[in-house]
Amino acid sequence: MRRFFGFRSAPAFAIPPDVASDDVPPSCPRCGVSLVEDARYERYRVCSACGAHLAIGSRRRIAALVDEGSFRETDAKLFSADPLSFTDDAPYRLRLDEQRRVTGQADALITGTAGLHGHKIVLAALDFAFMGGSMGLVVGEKLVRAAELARERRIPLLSIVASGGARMQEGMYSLLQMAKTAAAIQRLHAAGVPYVSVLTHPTTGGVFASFASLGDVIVAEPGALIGFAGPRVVEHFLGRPLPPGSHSAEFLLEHGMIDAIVPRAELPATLGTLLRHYTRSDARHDGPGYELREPAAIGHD
Amino acid sequence: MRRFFGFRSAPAFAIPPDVASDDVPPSCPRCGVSLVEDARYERYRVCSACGAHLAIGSRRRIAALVDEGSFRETDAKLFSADPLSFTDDAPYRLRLDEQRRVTGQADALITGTAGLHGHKIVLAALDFAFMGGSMGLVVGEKLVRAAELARERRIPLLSIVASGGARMQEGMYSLLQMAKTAAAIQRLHAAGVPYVSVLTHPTTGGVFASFASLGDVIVAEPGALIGFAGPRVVEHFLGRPLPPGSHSAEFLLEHGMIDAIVPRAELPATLGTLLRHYTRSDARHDGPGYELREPAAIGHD
Amino acid sequence: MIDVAEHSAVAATPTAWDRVKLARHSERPHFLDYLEALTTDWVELHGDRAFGDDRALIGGLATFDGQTVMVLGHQKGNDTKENIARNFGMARPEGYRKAERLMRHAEKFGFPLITFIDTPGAEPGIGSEERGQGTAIAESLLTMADLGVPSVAVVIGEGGSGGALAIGVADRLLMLENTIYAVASPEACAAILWKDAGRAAEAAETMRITAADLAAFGIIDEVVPEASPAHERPKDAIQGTGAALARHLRELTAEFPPHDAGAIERLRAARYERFRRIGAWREAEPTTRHSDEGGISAPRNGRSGEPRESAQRSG
Amino acid sequence: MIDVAEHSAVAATPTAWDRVKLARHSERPHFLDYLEALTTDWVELHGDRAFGDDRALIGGLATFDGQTVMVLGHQKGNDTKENIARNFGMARPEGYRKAERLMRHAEKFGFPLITFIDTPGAEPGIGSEERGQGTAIAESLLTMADLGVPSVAVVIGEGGSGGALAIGVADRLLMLENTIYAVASPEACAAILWKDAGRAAEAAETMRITAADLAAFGIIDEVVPEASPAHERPKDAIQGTGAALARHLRELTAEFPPHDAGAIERLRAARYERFRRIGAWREAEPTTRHSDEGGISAPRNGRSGEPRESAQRSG
Ligand SMILES: [Zn+2]
Ligand SMILES: [Zn+2]
Repeated sequence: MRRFFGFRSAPAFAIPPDVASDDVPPSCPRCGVSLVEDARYERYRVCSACGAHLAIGSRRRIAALVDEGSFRETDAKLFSADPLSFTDDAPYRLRLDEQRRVTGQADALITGTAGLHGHKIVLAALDFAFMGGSMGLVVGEKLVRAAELARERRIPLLSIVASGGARMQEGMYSLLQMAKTAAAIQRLHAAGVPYVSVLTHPTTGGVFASFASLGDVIVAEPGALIGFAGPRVVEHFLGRPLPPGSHSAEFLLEHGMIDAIVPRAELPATLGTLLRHYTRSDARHDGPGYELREPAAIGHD
Repeated sequence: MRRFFGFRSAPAFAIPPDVASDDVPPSCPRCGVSLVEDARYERYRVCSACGAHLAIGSRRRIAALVDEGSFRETDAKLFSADPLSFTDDAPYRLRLDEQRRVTGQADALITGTAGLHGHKIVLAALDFAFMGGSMGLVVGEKLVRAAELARERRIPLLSIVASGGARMQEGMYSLLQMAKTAAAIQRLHAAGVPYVSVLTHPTTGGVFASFASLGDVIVAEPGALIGFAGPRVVEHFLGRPLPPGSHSAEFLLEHGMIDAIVPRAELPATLGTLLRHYTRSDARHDGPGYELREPAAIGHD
Repeated sequence: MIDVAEHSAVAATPTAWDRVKLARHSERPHFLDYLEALTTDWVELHGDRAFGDDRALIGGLATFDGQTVMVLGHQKGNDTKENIARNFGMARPEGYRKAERLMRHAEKFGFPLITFIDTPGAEPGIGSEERGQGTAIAESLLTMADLGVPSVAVVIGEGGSGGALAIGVADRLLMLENTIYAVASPEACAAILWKDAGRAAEAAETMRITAADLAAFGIIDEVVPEASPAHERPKDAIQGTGAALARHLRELTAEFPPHDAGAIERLRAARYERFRRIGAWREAEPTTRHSDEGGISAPRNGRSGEPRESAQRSG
Repeated sequence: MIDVAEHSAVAATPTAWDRVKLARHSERPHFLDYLEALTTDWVELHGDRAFGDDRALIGGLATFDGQTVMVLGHQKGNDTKENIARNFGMARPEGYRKAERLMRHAEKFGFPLITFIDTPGAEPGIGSEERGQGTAIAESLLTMADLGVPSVAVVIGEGGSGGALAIGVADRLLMLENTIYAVASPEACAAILWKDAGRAAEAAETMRITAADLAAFGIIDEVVPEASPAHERPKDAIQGTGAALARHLRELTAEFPPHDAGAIERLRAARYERFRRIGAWREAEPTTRHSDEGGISAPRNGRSGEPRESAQRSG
């Protein structure tokens, strides 16, 4: 099946290798070790042998992240109206039907509420398996509704993205979702409600250049390919290959664009700590008071 | 006489050459052409032949900038109290006395109110001839008073600096003027009163790293040496010579730190235009209405 | 790049691809031509105060229609040398950060904002990636969405993707008749859809990127007519643009007077609603099977459930 | 770099130069040692979102004394390798821009700010000049002066010039007993005054840079005692610092409760006044000739005209 990457060309899957679906592959595409009966792979789609973060479906991702049974989906039945009546080799509507059939989802973004280490959150997870996680009207609308819900209820928003960018088949409507989602995040910021953005492999184009880059805190998964223009576009523009490591999460950390790189299996704990900080901001001075722990051995990094 | 450059060493006067005092020199230190009966030199201390911006005393600078006879000095009699009772080869107090005698000023900063193209402004001009324009308690205090006056009366503040940085002879008191002046400019910003900063040759150290870099608009004179660390300090740190053009006004423009480079003789007109924009902000829609001029010939830069 | 003789073949009903060529025409008036003809008292303000000064996206203060405005625009060159200096109108992150700085400057002093859009897109270079092109564009979008002064944007040539939108989140959006605004260039679109950039003309049609298309969608507020293509009659195009900008700006400043906190909050709310309601979607499972031709027969529903035919625009 | 054996010569009354050596001692506890001992729930937040992540000036969220605080500090290394990674605690512009970002983050969520100062100074390299070291420091000063949450700064080693002050514009300023805070390093001072960096010890005395000097001037609020130098008894130094920080932070949050708009305005006003009144000057022509020894005999007057002996500090 063909994938659509919006206005940027398909990312090169150099770092790390990707697994096309949630079906258990025989072995890790990076290190070649078998993934059968790999418990870490089973839960997180992470190879125990080499730590490669492989593709994970949104529902599995949510299940591995939030408190068990706490996820309540919102706006599950929002469908694209194909505003351009777009067709290339085949009508967009038929592609959408096929994507829905294959993924079991109405569009690329799943939203809802959940608990995370006991903290209530609004959650939005973009699924790369649905048309490359591209952002059309439905993705934009659902992200905005999630941000509005977070704002109204004053509970933190968490977004997790993997996306090739805008959904070209929805033309300018798609581009305008960048403005619309940025505006919704602005209002969330103005209301002082925390927003944490998680970038996963791959994240490029219009999603990266809008809400996903506007988190109060932005974290990325190790090795994820992230950038504004996809590597092929940049290479075409430059007329030479990219320097090694470009477009990786590690590159973004070095260049100051993200707050941290967090392995998928550690994400629940890290987000739990962050949420504890943000959610107790109205209830300070109820702590245990000043208490000294043993000074650490000197030597850090 | 020795000069003091605060905590940075003396700037190298590579670009442009400097003239030590307001006395007419026989010829331009850059191009060698005679400056006798050079009207532009007489008024602006700018060489007509090569455009070199030479040293100019604060009072001459003010006279060349503001509406004739409009300058009213404030706090002319604020004197350093020598808080550290500082002495190196000679007591700081005696040096101050000498500087006062030579320059006729109580300290390095002259402040006051003036008209500029009919717009009322508060003006603060730092004189490099007084201990290298270094910022001690008196300079900090007078700058803050000027900013407070601008804030209270809601009239724009204009500062013009030339400075080697902090005044080492006043120790930590001197360093703290960076915080004090930045805090005063912050309040001016919060009140929405415009502040324009003019950087002239040379501007380094604590003055550059505080109020002088906090203008709503920052302009510099052509060829002025400007930087945080003086060229010698940077060369010492690097262990090699600086690349050509480093630390110049042009370098700062290229690197995005200033809004414009304005020749001294054009400064009154440029500031007049800026002031017109800022001061009519409360009285818009009183203009002539929409009117088309001839489109320009295509071709700009 | 464009064959100047070719456009004479552009007859009464130009195709989308004709518009693309007109929008990119090297002799078409560029930002600084509009600026020089329509404003006085121009003071260009340079730099992002952090890394550099972008020559492809410039801005400053000017007098327009009797009031001070902040003006921002992409600047293309008129020849190769100028184009290299202007990076072909492709802004880098420091350009968007300068834009953000100047927007906040405008807000601080209550100056309305006018932006002129004319770019093939944000620069996709490695340096731009290193300095956070995506981050810079996202932050510019956010800043412009939040801006406490009225804003009008006008597409005067190419409206290329996120690099255009970054200065396009305005209260009013205008396009000249022979301009385009698109999520991707037709060439890039054709390359992705058919792996054949040569089918760009076909893509241009499919993508619905002309001023007329976007007016029909309710995405733009006004099409500034070009009786003749702007490069043939620049004065007419500039005059028409100036008149439209002045009209929209007067409407906006009348409705949302500057220095009025209540009006500023209403302005922000109106701008949010403007972008919030763009689009169409279905709130229930599609019930009919579509024909292979992809004809639209199923009802479209806005989020409130009532039938909605793409976006409605009041402006 | 420092001869460890040498400090045993530091007797009951160390000289200023002894303090300099102690302040720079490589085994002295550094920022991360304090952080690890005094806080929990540390989440480091990286990057300026524009150019880079500075490893010499780091920050993040942590739990201290039962509440969430934003913590910022210069980090020196404990050996050459670490020092290279940390740039010897000399921050670059992106470090100060990160600090600014995190300060605004703290303000947004009402987290008090604690900063740990330990730097020879801001990096004086050409890259730092290119990216606006002066601009970045100035903006950090302004941001910190404006910050709508309480802040406490503590000098744990070297307080070197503008690079230290950039994270030092706090509501309370503490220094450990064997630390220094100076407008320039004693070596630089000696080089300028006598063209002889070898006279640094003499300069250190003249410059009045020790905690005791600055407490006498009213510039700092408290000296955290070191019964033994901090590198010999790190736990004591860290414990004493933690207790002092907690005490000042509790006082501040009691006086200026978070999320209370009136209290935040009072906080800003108090901080302004704090820096506003530092210093001493004369409001009239000096009338007496001074002796060559430079003894102070003339009256000093604050700006309101009443006699003032250097700065008074209430805190
Ligand atoms: Zn593996
Ligand atoms: Zn000359």
